[in-house]
Amino acid sequence: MVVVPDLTRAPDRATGSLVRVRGQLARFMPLLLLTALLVLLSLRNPDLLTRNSLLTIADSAAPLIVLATGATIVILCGGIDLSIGALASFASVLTALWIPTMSAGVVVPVILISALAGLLQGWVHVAARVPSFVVTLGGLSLWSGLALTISGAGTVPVYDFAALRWAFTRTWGLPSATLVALVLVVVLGALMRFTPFGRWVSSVGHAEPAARLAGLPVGGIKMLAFAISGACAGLAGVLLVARTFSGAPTLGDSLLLPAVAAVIVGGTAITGGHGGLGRTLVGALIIVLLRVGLSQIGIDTSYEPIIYGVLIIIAVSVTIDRSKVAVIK
Amino acid sequence: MSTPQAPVLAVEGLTKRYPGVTALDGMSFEVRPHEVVGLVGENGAGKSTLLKTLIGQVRPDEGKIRLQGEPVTLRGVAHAGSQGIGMVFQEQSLVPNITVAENILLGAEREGVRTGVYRWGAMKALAQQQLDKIGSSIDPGARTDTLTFAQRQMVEVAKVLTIEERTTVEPVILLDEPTSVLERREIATLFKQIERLRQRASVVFVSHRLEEVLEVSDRIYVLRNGQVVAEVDPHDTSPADLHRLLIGRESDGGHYHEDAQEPCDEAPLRLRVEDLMTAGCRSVTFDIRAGEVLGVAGVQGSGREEVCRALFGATRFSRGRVTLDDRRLRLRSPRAAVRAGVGYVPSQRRTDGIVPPMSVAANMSMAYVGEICRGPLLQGKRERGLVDRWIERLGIKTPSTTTAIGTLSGGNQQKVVLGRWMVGEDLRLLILDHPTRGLDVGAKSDVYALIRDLASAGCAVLLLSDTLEEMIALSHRVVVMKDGEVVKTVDTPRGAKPDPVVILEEMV
Amino acid sequence: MRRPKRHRRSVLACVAAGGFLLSGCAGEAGGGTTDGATCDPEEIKLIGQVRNQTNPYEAAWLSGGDEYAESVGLEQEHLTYDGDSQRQQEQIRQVLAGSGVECTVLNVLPNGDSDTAPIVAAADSAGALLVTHWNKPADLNPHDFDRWIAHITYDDEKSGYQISKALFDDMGGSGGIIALQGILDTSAAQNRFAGLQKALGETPGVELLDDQTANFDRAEALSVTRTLLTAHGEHVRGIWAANDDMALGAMQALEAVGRDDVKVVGIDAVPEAIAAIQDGTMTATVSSDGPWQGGIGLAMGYCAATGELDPTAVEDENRAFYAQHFLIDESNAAEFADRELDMSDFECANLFNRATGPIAE
Amino acid sequence: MSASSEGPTAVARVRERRPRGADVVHAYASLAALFAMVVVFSALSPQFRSVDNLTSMVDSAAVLAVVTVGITFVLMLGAIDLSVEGVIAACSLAVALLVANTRTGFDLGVAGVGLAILLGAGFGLLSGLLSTLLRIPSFMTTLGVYAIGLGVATLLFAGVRPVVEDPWLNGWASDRFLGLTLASYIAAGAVLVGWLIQRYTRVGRYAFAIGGAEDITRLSGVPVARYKAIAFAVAGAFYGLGAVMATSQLGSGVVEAGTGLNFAAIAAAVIGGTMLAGGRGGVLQSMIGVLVLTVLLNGLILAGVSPYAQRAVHGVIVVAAVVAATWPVRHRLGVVK
Repeated sequence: MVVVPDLTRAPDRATGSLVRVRGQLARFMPLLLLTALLVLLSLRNPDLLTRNSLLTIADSAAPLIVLATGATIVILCGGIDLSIGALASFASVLTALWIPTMSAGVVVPVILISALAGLLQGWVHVAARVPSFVVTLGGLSLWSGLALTISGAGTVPVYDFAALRWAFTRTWGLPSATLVALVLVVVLGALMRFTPFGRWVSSVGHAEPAARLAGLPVGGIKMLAFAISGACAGLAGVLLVARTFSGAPTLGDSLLLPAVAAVIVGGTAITGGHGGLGRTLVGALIIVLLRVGLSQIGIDTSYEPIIYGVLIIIAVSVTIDRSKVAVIK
Repeated sequence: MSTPQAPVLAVEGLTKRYPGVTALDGMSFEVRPHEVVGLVGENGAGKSTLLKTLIGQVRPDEGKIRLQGEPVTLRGVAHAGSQGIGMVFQEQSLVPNITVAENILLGAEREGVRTGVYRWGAMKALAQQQLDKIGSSIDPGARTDTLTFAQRQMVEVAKVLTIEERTTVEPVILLDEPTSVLERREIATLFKQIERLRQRASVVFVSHRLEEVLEVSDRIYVLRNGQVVAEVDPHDTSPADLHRLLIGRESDGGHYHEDAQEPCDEAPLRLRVEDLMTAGCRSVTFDIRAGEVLGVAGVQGSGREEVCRALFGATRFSRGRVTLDDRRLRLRSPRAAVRAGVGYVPSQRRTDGIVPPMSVAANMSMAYVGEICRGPLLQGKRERGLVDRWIERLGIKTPSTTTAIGTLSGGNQQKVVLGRWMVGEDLRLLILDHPTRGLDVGAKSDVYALIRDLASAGCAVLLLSDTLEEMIALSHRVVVMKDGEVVKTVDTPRGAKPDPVVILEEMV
Repeated sequence: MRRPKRHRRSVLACVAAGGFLLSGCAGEAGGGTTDGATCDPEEIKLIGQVRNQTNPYEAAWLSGGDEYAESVGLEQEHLTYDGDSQRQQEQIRQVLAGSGVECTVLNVLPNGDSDTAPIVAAADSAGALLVTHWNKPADLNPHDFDRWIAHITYDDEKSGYQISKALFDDMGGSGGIIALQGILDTSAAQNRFAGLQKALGETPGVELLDDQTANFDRAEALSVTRTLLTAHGEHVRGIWAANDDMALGAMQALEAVGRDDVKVVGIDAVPEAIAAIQDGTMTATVSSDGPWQGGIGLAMGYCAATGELDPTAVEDENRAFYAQHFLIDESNAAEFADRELDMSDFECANLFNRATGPIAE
Repeated sequence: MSASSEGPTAVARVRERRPRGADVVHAYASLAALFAMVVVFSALSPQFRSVDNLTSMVDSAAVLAVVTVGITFVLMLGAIDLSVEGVIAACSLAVALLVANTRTGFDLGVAGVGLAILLGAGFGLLSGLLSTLLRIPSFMTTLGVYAIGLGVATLLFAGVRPVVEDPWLNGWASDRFLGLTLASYIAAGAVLVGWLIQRYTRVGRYAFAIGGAEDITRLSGVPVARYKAIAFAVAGAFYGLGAVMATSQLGSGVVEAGTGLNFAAIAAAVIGGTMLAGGRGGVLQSMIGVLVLTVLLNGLILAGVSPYAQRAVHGVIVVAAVVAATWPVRHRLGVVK
């Protein structure tokens, strides 16, 4: 497992043992659910439990994990970032366009630019006091519009495959993309836990006025959160290019809702404050399992969305920790 | 049916246990028809839990609640209302974005709504009936968040009175800390309301302000540790007596730790505010010396809150010059103020002061995170050490440093907030916006002591306070603000404290 | 619109490399290619993958596949990915991570050009039999692979050209038209539009007033057409749509504004369109035979799996070919109205009967 | 006797929570934004000024308007609804199959339309009940209901698109009165109904109150959960109507009938001043937003902005519009999330 920023254990300790048990249960619920789902699906299709197919799931999950991780930090601040999908597409186009000139080095500028894009959105949100939902909704159109324009609305193939080999190969038998995602989660997790950033983010998410009047750089924290989210989208974009050998202006768009779903299924409160990256990691795996697993168990594809919808609702209803969310909207 | 002396409401051996604490411990008392019963007790004495059980928000573990002699089980506010118990909540329970009429009738519109359809005429008429009961002139059609705080409280009372129409019996009205945030004049009106109320109902009056309880109540129950420890007759009881009963120990003049007030006339100037102009105040000029406690008196609209917020960078000021230790301050944000060594204890503790779900440690180390970091990294051990030290110094009662601060009592929460600023190595100016609001006598006294410590440690303190008495006792000087300007400065040295009246005259 | 220039070898290399790197995924499913090895007919797994079942064309495609599967006593496994490229990749990789991959036949409609390369790489390395349709980068070709049997598409430029001509004739060779483009990020949309431009070049009388994308979507076509109609008013005499759905949307817009003097053409020959052509409200469309596509891919795979077809033996121009298609107008609409699937098309001998020549690079 | 010299900061707090007059300012600001856009586009393109274009804009705004009325009720609660496209898909198929059509024998006409609207309400109710009973954020429940709706639509579609042959329903999109299609008048009616619901019915007023202060409303004995669910149902009914209108415009039951409407409706409501935090704005304000979006899309095409660039410009202008609308009151806004 990875380090989870753990500002949430405190209240559990405070109250009686029973509550603590429930608290602990709530913390591991996502993990339990993941296992349960895996078992259930594998009853229909034993192949799912083979090493390969598990590794394949992990591999498929990588871009989603990266996106969701970034989104988590914004959501912990009490905001939301709807632009990540489009931003990832944008990044994929940039990557594909620039690989010929800068080869492997492409990663750095792409992630930087994505981070700036996120920062810009954060700045508008903070400076103009516009709800993040709106700003990033606008961002969504903006980035995909830009992606369409610079790519001439076409797929940009990648020829210099070596440049991104690291992002789509196997190391120690594990999909490297998954490792990249894990490293990201660990690094950000450490940032959240071992520096004040983590508790700042939660303070802002829980009680922004209090955070502000305690002299926390609320605006800065929010903008940084959006910047990180942007950077993650950029990285996700690179991973996508690595596995499709090309960049395309709509490559990552479809990952937006699954990413947010992953965050919430992981048990992070959409109202902000409570949650963590480890939870999101598990949440992402659950979502991917639902996405690919359902098509593997030989049910009529027409029923697939229905079952997906039902399962996703069940998933959230068991994973969210209601004791941490004041008003549920 | 029942004899006039038979109690309307009787509570018998009420007990409520929470993990770790027993909030109510076999509490018993009764309320007779048309009387005003006062309930006093320190925080943690069980007042709030009692009220919650009386309006059905909390189910008691043991004990009975009798209405008109009949035992009842209350299943929530609405049900309690239908049984004849209504409550005016301390933190106001009005929906800001709907009309007064809707608020008054919310959830019980009666003929104001036919088959789900609003008939605004009827609504307003019905609401008007309620407002008339308390002789209020508020327009039932007005949007609630356009009213003043006092007006809204009147609406609260009117709202509670609707339970009359819902029950056959005479209602019992619970007033929880109704005066804690009212102006003097407003309190006077409220007391008139209570007099009116008693014509038609019985009233339970809960307050920290002993004088007021003594003023309005027919009988007073003193609560401590979840039990009724005394029932007193206000006519032959003095605030001091009541106070003693309340905290279970002698309360002397030392309540304000006045003897700890050190003169600071020689101390260097710490803060100078010149010609400050911001929304709500025209031109404010004053200064504070190091180690001085400066009180700022003024009625609502005098602009003193605005000055405080401006000095902390929480609101922009359009003109003026603020110098701290001869260094000009640019107060772009609270952040900047904190960097410059200014601290702020807001009046709205729960929303602006603390982050309820987070740990005591996190809340305390919030402002000066540098104290617990090496480089960018948090030093868990260092933090625990620091926090434990302050928890001890401030006498904060908490199970552990990782306890969620929201679960502590108001007093302890406030101490953590104060501690947050004392942690800072060079806190130069601390702005206290009603630091003792909603605290019980014991906690207040502790907070006073802390303020003294700060002052004698050389920190300048800017104090806004709930009562003049408190402010005068604590301050070296008091500046009086009116209509956004400083109209008078009164020296309040140790041993020669002026009479509040002197200041009152200037305020109004 | 600029289209990136391509270098043949490099894509091939990268896909091969991709395959190599991915081969771990295949695991005991025996990586690398295992041609020659024949499968027991019952062992064969037939899989058809399309975007979704919510449009007539792809629904028909799947039913065609089902019909074929039935004819050989098997069942077709449906995969739909809702036009979500990521999901398509995930599904394919997941299938290939299962067992018995060498005897798995994938008949796939890639979401876009960009999705073909990874699908090919994954299938090739896992040793599954693959047939793709419509979208592929020009420089990625089946004849460089053993298990990627064929890529089937229609000559979009020709289709675009044919319907343009039909439209222009119906308009009497002069007047203004507006064009509704498909999802810009697909070769289908781009080639069809190229066809239109070719026809325009040959017909000076006709002027392209405006072109907008409606993403192959009926609702979008409706609103875009509305706007364009007000923009160009009476000048609009014809509407060129890159597929029938948009054409039908456009026709709704025309009906809404009460214009019956505007000719409309589309591509795909969905039942509604054919009906419209029969009663004269629509000028022409081009048949892209969904059911046949759904069946033929599986048939090729089946034959290859049973050893009756050796992909490597098939001549290169048949590995990636334009399937024959027909311009449908009033004259022949009736015969396309309800057309039975001709099972003989799927016999191993006739697999390439509809090939009309290699895909132009 | 201790005299209080209290100056209630609580008042200030309340003002922060909901700045006095902010709604009004917001409404005017978004109107100004709309006006500015109209001026600019009129200058850029002569067709934009034409009466034809005006009517065509109104016609094409109809569906979005109806859907936005619906989602406004959800947003007033402070909740969010992502199920729109799924619900519309299901209802579109449903209505197409229930009125005279090429696939089923039904010919229910008006009743069919009614049933489709009921179906929409049913989906809304489902979202509402799920989020209140299971206490899940509406973000997720509606996401799930979206998928369910899509599935139902797929099942109903069953590979063959049902073409509407009911002249009455088809008439919605083609029959004109004073240059506008029936659909536009139906939309106008729907907006009026929406406004009446918001102003004169329990569900409308309670939705508003719940958005303003859910806990207090509950304290006052209002069955919050029930009215939340009903509000969702009302929203669903409007989506249903929107689906019927879209179906009549498209001439057949189309699963993609609602594509893009969800975010568009949310954007419209927000531009109009219906804050996502809930308890603010309303049906009429949202309509301003609808007009802004419609003018924008129409204008961009007429102004000849390249198809690729359109999306980008669209995004920027939407944000700009909201910024413009909130700018005057931004310092009085409390926490913005």
